Amino acid sequence: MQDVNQFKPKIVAFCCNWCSYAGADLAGTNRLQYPADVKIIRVPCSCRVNPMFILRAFQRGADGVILCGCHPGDCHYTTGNYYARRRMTLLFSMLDYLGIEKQRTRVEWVSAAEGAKFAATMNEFVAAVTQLGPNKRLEDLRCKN
Amino acid sequence: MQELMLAKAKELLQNGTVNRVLGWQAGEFVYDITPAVFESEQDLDAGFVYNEFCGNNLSKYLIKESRKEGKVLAFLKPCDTYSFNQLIKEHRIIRENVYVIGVPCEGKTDGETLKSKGVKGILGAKSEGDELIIDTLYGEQRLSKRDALTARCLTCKSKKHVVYDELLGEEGEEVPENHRFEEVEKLEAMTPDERFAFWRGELSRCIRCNACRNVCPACSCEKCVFDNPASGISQKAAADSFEENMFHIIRAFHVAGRCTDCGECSRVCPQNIPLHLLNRKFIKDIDAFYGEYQAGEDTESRAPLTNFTYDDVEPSIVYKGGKK
Amino acid sequence: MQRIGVFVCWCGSNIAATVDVAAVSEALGHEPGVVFSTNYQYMCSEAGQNIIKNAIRDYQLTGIVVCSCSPRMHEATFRKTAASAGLNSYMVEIANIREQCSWIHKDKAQATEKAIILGRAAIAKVHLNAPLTAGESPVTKRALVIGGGIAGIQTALDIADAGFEVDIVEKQPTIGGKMTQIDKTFPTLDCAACILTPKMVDCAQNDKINIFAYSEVKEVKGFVGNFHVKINKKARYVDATKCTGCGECTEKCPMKKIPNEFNLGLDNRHAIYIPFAQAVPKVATIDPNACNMLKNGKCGLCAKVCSAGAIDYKQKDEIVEREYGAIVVATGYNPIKLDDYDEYAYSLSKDVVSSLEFERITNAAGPTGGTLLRPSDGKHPHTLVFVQCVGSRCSAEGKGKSYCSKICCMYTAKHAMLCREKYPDTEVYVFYIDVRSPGKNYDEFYRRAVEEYGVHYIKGQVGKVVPRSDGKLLVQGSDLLANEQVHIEADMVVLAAAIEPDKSARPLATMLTASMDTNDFFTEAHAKLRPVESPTAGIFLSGACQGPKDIPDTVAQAGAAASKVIGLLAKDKLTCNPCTAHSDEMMCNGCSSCEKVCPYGAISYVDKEFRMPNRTTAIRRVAVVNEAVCQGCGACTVACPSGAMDLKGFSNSQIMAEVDAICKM
Amino acid sequence: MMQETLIPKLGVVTDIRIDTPDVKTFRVVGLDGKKVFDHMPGQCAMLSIPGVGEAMFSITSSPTNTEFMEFSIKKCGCLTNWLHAMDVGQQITIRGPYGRPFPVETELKGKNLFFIAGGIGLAPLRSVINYVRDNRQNYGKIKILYGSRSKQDLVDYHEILDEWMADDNVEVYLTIDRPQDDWDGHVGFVPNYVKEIDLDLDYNVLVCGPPVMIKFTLANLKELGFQETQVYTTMELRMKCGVGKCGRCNIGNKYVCKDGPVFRFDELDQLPNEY
Amino acid sequence: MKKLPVSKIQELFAAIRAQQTLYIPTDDASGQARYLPWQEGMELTHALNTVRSAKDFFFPQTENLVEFKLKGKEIEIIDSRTEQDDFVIFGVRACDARSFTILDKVFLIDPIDTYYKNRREHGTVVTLACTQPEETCFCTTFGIDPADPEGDAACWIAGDSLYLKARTEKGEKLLSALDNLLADADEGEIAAQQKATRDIAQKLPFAKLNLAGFNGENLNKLFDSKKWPELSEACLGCGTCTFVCPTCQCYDIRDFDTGHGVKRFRCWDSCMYSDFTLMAHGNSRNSQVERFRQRFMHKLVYFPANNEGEYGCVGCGRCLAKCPISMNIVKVAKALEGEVQ
Repeated sequence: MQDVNQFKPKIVAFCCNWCSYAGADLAGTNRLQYPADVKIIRVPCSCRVNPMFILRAFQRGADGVILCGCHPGDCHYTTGNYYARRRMTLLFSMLDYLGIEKQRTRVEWVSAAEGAKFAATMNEFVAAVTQLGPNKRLEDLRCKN
Repeated sequence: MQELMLAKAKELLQNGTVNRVLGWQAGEFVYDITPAVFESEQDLDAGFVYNEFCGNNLSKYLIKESRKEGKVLAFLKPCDTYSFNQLIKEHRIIRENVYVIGVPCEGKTDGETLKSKGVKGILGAKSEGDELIIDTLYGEQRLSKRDALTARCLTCKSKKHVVYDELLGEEGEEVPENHRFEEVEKLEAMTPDERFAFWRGELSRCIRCNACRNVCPACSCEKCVFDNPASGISQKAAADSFEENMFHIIRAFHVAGRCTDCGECSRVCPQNIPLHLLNRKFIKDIDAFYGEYQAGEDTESRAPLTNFTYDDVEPSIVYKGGKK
Repeated sequence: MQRIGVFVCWCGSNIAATVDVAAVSEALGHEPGVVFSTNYQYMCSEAGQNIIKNAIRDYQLTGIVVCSCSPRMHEATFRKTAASAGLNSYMVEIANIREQCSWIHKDKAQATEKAIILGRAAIAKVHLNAPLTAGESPVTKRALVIGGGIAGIQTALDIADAGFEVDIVEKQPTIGGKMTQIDKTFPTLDCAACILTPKMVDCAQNDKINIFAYSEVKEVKGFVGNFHVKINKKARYVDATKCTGCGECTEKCPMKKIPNEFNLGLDNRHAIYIPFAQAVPKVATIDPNACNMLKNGKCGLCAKVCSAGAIDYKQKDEIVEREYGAIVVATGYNPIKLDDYDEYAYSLSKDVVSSLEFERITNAAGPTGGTLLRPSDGKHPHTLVFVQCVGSRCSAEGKGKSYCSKICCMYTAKHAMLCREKYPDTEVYVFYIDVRSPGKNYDEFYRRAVEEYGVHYIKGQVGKVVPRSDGKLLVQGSDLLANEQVHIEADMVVLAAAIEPDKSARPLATMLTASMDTNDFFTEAHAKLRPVESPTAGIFLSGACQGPKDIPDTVAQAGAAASKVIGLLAKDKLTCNPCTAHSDEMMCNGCSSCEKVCPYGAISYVDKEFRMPNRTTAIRRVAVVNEAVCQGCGACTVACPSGAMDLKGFSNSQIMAEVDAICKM
Repeated sequence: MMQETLIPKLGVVTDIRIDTPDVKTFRVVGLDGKKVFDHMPGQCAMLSIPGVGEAMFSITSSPTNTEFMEFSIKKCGCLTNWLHAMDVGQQITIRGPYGRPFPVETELKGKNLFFIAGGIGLAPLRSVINYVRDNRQNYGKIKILYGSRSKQDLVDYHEILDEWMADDNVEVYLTIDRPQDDWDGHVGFVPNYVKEIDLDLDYNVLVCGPPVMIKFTLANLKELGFQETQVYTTMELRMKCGVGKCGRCNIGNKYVCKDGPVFRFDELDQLPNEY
Repeated sequence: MKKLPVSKIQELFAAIRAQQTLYIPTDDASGQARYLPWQEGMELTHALNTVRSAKDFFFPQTENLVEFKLKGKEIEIIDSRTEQDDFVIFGVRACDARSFTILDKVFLIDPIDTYYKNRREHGTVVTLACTQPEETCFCTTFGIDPADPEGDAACWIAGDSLYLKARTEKGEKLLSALDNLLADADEGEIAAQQKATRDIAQKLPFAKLNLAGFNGENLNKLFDSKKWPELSEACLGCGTCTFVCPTCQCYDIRDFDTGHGVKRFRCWDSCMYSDFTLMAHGNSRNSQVERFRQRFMHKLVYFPANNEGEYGCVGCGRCLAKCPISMNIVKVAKALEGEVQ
């Protein structure tokens, strides 16, 4: 059993190009710190994120997956995040139903101006996942070691 | 009813309305019914059957059948009509090429269900009042029809035909008090650990025979992502517990908002995994989050996952225990 | 298998201070497919770019990864660099190791490790990149403006002014729209006709503008730059080329009891009519539902009196097909129907009128010749009550609108003020929820009504209007400020009805595949940054079809829409975004899920014949993406269950490769 | 130690020759620099890049080549694309040899041989041709008919020119489907060319190429008076194991990987038409 | 022949378990009969047979073949197999026991499948005679006697006793190690039960199923039968029949990239699947008719043609019970009867 203090979670963050990725950049520009455990994948829009990607991340050893997009109403493509919102709500509910810790998945709306919110969200999410410990319920044992 | 259907089928064949009939064919025992296309009256006389064992949902066959020459007569039970409508909506069935006759359904039974009630060596069965009299290798057994019902029929959502060209028998009603979410609620009430243990126990039996997928009227993809090496998630056998989860989660997600809850997935699962509980969870969530929606009820409405409202619930609702 | 080059940028010390760039380029050099890896102080500098160009040539690179600042900063730069060295610019991926790594981490070991992982993810992605070429499509240098109100007129004039042809399609016999019915305009009180009719004439006389009045759009096909539109020119039964608009026919027509739409049914017109004196085109129109000749074949008087011989009872609707590069929607608004508002006795008493009806009553060209008279008995009213927000800002479901109709506060102030000015003997009351007057000189205008003209503003709502047998209207309301019930015996009640989009907007939106909100207002591409464009490329929004607007706002938006159209039409070719969705027809089910979530209407379906095993063929419905219209959001890719729909540049396999690389132990 | 059939051996690619725009020939030896295993002409081997795929390829080089094996591979899928993109020095995995070879030491020994190949179909026949040439004394007359879409698509063109055509004991006929500027040889499809060649009926024929070519060639051979018992071909179906157990490459009760890939046409005739 | 009181069966299990892993057919948490490693208190199922066949023991649904590590242009091959421990499968029915001999004819002929062989050598099969066959049973068609099952050792539960008989060296070894629990018995003690079972077997619906003529001689005639399209019409193309079948042995070999290496594994495959024979440039069995035909031709014709008339079916009846559309080998055989007689 790994010591919780030593456990460094792997976090995948999907960020939409127009708001959240820019928000992440702004966090960088303002030198706002958040753990290096977070790795960002740029997608055009939150609606590009397929549930497959999220499961894939868990399979490959991610301990938490967070999806960031424009605030509802601000989508660069007008409606993308509304679809993402429904898809993720249902997916997360299903994961919870299967007994997979719901705290490992999250959606946050982060605008291009919210560098501080981005950093704060990441800090909080990493802390929450660290608290949970390693992902055991959706791991693929073949990908370990 | 079987006689009525036979007569109707022959009439429509004779007058050229249709050139073939999609129905159920009798098997070796009473319960091993096979969906079949009958091309002539002789064929019909030789094997056509309709009874409490005719559970197969015939809608999916119409994807293929409606693309053939001529018009096909399809006998559809109430729950089959929902699947049929959904397939019409998704442009999978060519409506003009199908003559739909709605047939009533009092709930179905099958060999597995009878065996689960302790009946062994089933040879034949006949219905007498509220009872099924089953002839077995080890003597005659009686079972009340209610007890013989398959699990999915016990929570039947509707005895109404949502689409037909003609109806045989009385039109039924929707069944609002169907209690079909009770099992889902039971699971929701468990702790995550219990739920995890439950689903691991169930899904670990999966042999990836694809029966659930191949029978599912909503799973009518030209090529399934799980069969497509280019998709990056193709798999043939679930080589790891993750892959068991993956297949069933993604499959349920792909049919979310499109699944009519016909229950075929659980019926055909050789390992008796209650797969319908995954689909029902989505149905229940959709009803709760976005308003009641019954896939297949109509051919126009937007499916919940291709729709939205500005004030939809946030995904964080999941952390709040699904309460709005 | 690609041949990949990796270029790690120091960004001076911005990256190099926290990330061991040498270690990064060393580590990434061992990744599969990487044949060249280096680091340099400033990759974006000319020298840095030359390193990239040389490596592309020397190592026959098929893909490059630049580990540097955010792609939002220099992706375009490095794409150009690649292109200038003969490498497709979409074979470039950026690993953001500055904003998302060196600037946010202090621990050099951690930052270096993360930079390597980000680099690996970019390498994994570039392995699956394919060269993309931006497509081009030609632009038809003509615009279509749907709706000939002030919005459409202004847009058309501005576009024509830039030298492009414009067609206006107006469903009424004349252009001009709602503004023709208005008497005075706030806040300057100049006469609407005086400022509008010259513009109408300008339209008629401008040889770049072609007016299809009494016409409707029937079908829209195509996409930005290449719309193909069918316009139905309804039969007027009058040859517009011959009619001089002399009005002889309308005088003589025996069918004269037809409610006059222009005056909102407050008076009558003939079966053959010209809506008003300044109509453009000034051509008579026969109302087929009223004309005895057309209905029963008896009469023919107008043909006899027409010296120009313009009457043609045999005229038929005519379909005109035209090509356009851009379409402007200017379908405007209508006041809502008030028939359901029994609490205000609208359908019970003739003296309860809508604000637009009031405009006609006070208009010199209106049914009363501009004298304020009660519709019921033609007497001069002494007490007038104006009720604001009728049907606007309703929270209840069912009747009414949730939004603020925006213009009512100001026109009610205008009406009240004009009443008091022309008829100082009147008492004027205005019931309001709030008075909203945020335009230039608007609040001053409203205050003049209260302070100079003595209009009684009562904050509160009217509960009931009861017509009394003596012809008075008993108005029961509440005064929230005085906290008391108010009872007013009024001679007339004017309801400021909410406005809603024209009914024709919804079917039009479907034809245009332009999105609408739940109130049937057209949605703009971005609420702040692209307020006059529809998300559907090539469709622009002008005036109240996008949301309630007064005239100044409408004209401003009309001009803005025109400038966007001009910008589009000025191009000879449109370059498309190559990162578009693409459907693999072999896997497509034709289920329409993708089409439903596409905000741009970029997806259509065709029935396609496929070769099947055993030498048979099958026809299947498959999705086709119009790459000129697709903006590459990817919503369709997730809606597609079979995975037939994928997004170029952000494909399923590319994103999963990134996921794999990031999560790798 | 028992022979492991499913665990491959390592090979290293020591040379890559570009034959045509979509065919490359790879030279493979074991890590010790020697041949990975011995084989007979017509036999195949499973080549793989782990993680990319594994597929069956016929061994193009002759068993008489004792230094290395060669594989001529056409680019047509995931694995072959990968193989085409690799550089010399790349390691690959290899297992085999699989299948029944051409009966060069039995039925064909001492016979006149007529080789007919189309396109990449030369790959398996090249092994036989060179085997026969290297054991020239054991065989009668040899004719080779080889055709392809164009001159650029002729596999092993240089070997054909420099060795086979230079060999007085071998008659070589080349053809391409359509005329082109730098070609003064025969133009036309292989099956038709068969009828133009002066041919006695005492030849055994070995034919390999696209299914359509084989079909018409066989028909024309029969028309000329050849019996099915004189004609051999080599089959290709989907394979996974290579040892007749995974269950997919059967035609009737015969497994192509084990009972084939070489079949005589009278044998094929006995089998259901499912290939 | 040996015996012990049925009441002492747990002691027997414990004694076997003390030496090696023991699998018995038992009801799992959801009530499905399946083989599970015996633990104290675990009881035999009352079901006639397990839902899945017993082939998993020797030919599991997935198994790793070999691993690779890739670095630059280099590949490392790692045989990660470990030595198989000895195990006993108890309670195998006669049909499933026969399936092992059929699988042997695939995997143990040259070239031998070492993975299968390794498991087979370490496994001891203890069969259990049937007493109440189901209507779907037709093992007798293949000369299997449900009352006298094959295996390394066979068992009968008759009355209060469990009778055991060793049939092979492995069986002898197992029983002799259990000698202190067992008493001697006479074969006559089970004769009545055997007769009763055989009597029922005679009366089973498919007792008279006739497979005469299903052999290599009629291969093309059967292949070309016009009945195939009709028979396969409703087939969903799922793999249920193949995966519940004790003798279906087709497999696929796939690579899985773990991120730090490649695991090459084999897994069950089904000839019913559309991609089974799919190649980059075509598919030799394009439609479900051909795929369906392949399965039944293989069991009823190709396999006997290559194996001295032995069919690739043991009559366990699983596919009859489990096929979603109730199409099965019996219906196929009956439909094709006319073609060969």
